[in-house]
Amino acid sequence: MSLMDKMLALDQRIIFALMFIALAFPILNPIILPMDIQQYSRDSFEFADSIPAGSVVLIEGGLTAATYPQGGPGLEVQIVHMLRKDVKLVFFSIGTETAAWTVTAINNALEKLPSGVAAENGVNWVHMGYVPGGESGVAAFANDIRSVKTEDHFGTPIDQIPLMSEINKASDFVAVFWWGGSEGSIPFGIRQIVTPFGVPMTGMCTTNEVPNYTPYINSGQMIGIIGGVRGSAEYEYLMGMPGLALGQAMATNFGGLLWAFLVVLGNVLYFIARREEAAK
Amino acid sequence: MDSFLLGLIAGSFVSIGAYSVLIGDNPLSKFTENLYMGILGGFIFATNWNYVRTSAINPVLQGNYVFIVAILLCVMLFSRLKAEWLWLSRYPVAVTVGAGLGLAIRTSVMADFLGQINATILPLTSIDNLVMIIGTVTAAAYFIFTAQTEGPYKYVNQTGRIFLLAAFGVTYGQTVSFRFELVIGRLVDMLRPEVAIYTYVMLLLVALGLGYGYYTKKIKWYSGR
Amino acid sequence: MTLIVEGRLVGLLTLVVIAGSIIYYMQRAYSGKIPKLRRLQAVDVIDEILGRCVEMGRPAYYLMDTVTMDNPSVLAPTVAAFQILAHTARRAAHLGSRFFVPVTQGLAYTIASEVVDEAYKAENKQDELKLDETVMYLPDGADRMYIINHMWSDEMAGAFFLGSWYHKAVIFTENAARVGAMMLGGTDTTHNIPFLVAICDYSLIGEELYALGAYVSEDPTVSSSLAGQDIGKFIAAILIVLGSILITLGMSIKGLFSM
Amino acid sequence: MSERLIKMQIPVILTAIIGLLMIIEFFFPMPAPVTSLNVTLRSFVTIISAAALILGTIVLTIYHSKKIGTRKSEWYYSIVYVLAFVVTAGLGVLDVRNTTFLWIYNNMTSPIGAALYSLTAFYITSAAYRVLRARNWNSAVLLVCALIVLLMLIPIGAILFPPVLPIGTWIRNIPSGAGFRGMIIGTSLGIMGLGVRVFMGRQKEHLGIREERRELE
Repeated sequence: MSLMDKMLALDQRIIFALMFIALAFPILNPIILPMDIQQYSRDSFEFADSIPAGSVVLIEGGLTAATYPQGGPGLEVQIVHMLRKDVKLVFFSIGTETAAWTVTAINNALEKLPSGVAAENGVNWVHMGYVPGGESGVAAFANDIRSVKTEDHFGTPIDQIPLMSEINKASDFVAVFWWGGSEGSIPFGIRQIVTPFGVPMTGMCTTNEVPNYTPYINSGQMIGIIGGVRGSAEYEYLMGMPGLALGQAMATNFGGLLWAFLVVLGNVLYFIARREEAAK
Repeated sequence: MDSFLLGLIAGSFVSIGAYSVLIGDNPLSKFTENLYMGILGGFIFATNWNYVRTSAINPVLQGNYVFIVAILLCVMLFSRLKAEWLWLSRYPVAVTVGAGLGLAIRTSVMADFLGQINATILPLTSIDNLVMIIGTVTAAAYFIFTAQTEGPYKYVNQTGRIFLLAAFGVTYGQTVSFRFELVIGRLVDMLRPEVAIYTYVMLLLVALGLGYGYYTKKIKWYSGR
Repeated sequence: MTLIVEGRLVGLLTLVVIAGSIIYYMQRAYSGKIPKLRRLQAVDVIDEILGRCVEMGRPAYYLMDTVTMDNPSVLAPTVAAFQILAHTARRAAHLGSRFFVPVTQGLAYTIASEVVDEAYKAENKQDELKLDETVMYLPDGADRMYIINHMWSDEMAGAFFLGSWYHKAVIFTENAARVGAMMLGGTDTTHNIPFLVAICDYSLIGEELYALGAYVSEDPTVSSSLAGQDIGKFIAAILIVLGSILITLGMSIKGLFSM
Repeated sequence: MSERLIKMQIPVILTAIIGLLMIIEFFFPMPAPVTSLNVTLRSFVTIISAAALILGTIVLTIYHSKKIGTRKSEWYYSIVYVLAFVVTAGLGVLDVRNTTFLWIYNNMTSPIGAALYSLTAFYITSAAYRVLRARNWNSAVLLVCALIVLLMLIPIGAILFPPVLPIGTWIRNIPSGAGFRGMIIGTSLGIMGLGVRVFMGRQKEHLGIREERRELE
């Protein structure tokens, strides 16, 4: 076997070990590099910043255990951002797992809140919890909240929640922040809330879904988007509260370089082998 | 040792169990996978049962008898477990699929179809607009299946394929970064200063255990492929 | 009381036109005139792959990943995967190449067995078929290692990755490429199309999967549906090009969309 | 009523009626009783969807219990599944806000799920090195775009290769945006096509009715 074949037949597990090291190393000793802010993140932040005090915003919490490290920091900072501006928040989720992680985001955000900011459950924010049925569930919730939710995530009957007294349809909200994570649920928000009710929407999705939604952003159906951990880091930066996301965004450096190097190396070896065969 | 730290350590141990599948299927990875499926199954069962109870059973107990029909449809769904009664489950499926398709179609025609067409009507004053128009039209036309590829359609088809490949290339690059972010998210919790020592000890134990298993052939070693 | 909800008239008209054209083609198809679909290159690729398997005396794998029948978003690719399975099984029976179809869901397993059995019967090669070795039920989670190990031990020469593919696409395609199999991959899940397009020798993108299913099974329903949907794509192309030319000349038709 | 009517035709007709009710409600102003019927139907859909998820976990548990009964290969892992399921489901049904129930979920399921979901990061990397080849101009276009965009996303990329940022952003916004826009138009038409086929009763697989012999033959 020529050197080439031996290099190409490298055991998978060696590559896996290299990847583990490339990802773990920057976590153990982080290096922070300058990072410019993407336009999508800036648009999303500025739209959130433009929400007038006293208005009510709907937030879909779609982060799971796997995507919370990426979206969680951004969502927490946005909750602080809104509560400090006295914007009321109504949360809901279309998954059982995501409903539980939305509670985590709210709790972490409340801890980060400067003292003196009103953040009472049921008055400043409420978590309506899990709505099953995917896109149909979103449509049911958007058209008549009380038809699908009789109590909030913590069991409080909906009629005892002051914040929900005048709210029962999507048009009662000033905006929607759709933290879809990797649910692929952003089209549900666009089709069942933006289009029928005309409520403006921004949100977050994991890095791999950003290209899918560029058409909705370019057409104005969605106002910017927070893309993956980098988007969260940029939101943290714009809020002047750098935190967990920035370190994780930096940790993708060596992994990304290793991947790029392996692709180039693999192709170089492939082309050399192909030219050798042609020469034979 | 408060429950938060205990939780992080337990999380680190089970993550190592899950990652051990990278070496090749072994007892630890299979144990971890089945533990995961079991707990997640239980979680989904309990949370959805809570939803059915609060949204269907409680209203009936409080006198709103319309929801008896919903409970009936749920029971009919369970007839799928027996082949002869399968036809009973067609009624609840008809409700969900009928409503699901109706709700998707009614707004998709405006949000997706007309929305994207409207957004692509751009003045031919810039290169970007020109590329966007040609790209959208040829990418949509790529999926025309009743035009034969001999005539001029061949060039439309090939141009559309280039734009689609660019879209998939971008998705590929973004997905690679996304997958790394998933691992980083897990490693951040496993390598926290107060948890790192437990992670290293567990890694050592797993390495020794598997090494012993492979050495004594109790666990099948998958040759490097 | 306006007759139509404000701002949704054009949406309704569009839906009526597109649904109308699909119904029109469907009625024609069911009265005998099935619309002629474009011959996709993949049809010849199936024969090429199976031919290679016969030459090398090694099996071809047909993998469908997620095949659930009751979830509408996965219904179209699942139906297409079974239609292509029927055709591929028939070609395999005809050419006499060994064939392996692992399935991870119970209901899909029974349907796949029926489809393969009917295919071999149609080629009256019933005796050559050992059904329980050809179609196998592998529960989700246990299928990954089993399939990868057997890819290597069988030294498989051909592979089809057709249906609704999720994160397992990378794992199987990499091993299949390393084993040296010729591969045809196609899915409509946009997150995983890149992996199949990049790694497989031949690939189908999104709706091409449905078109291949309709073409090989001459299914009047899907063929006429695709023909009707093509009308929608023509409308889109005309509106975009015409609208862009007009707007360049200063006349915008964008207002029409929100009537 | 004939058996065929109850078992096959009514479910198909019911699917079409409910689907059309939803569509009509959107485009035409409706009298109150029709709207409230639709609201009720949509709440039924959420309840049935929740029940379907419960059914899914039961089917899996039955499978694992049978595996324990018949001692099929590696049946002892199924004991782990069944025990984990019964403990978690039991605690959760008693009280869905029980702290132990939530602790088990947060600290046992979540990390494993996150780890399993991230496994593909490793498989992508080995695939990148060993099989991802620019064999023809198709895969070359795909590979170049992937490399540029990845380098744009990682902070160090823009520092080492500055042009990656403007080019990557342009590729993602314009060509890739156009490609996805074309696909969204196609997918939307696909949903409409599927709707017509299902409502016309021509496509019934979702009801477990395999396509009958085609009327043509």
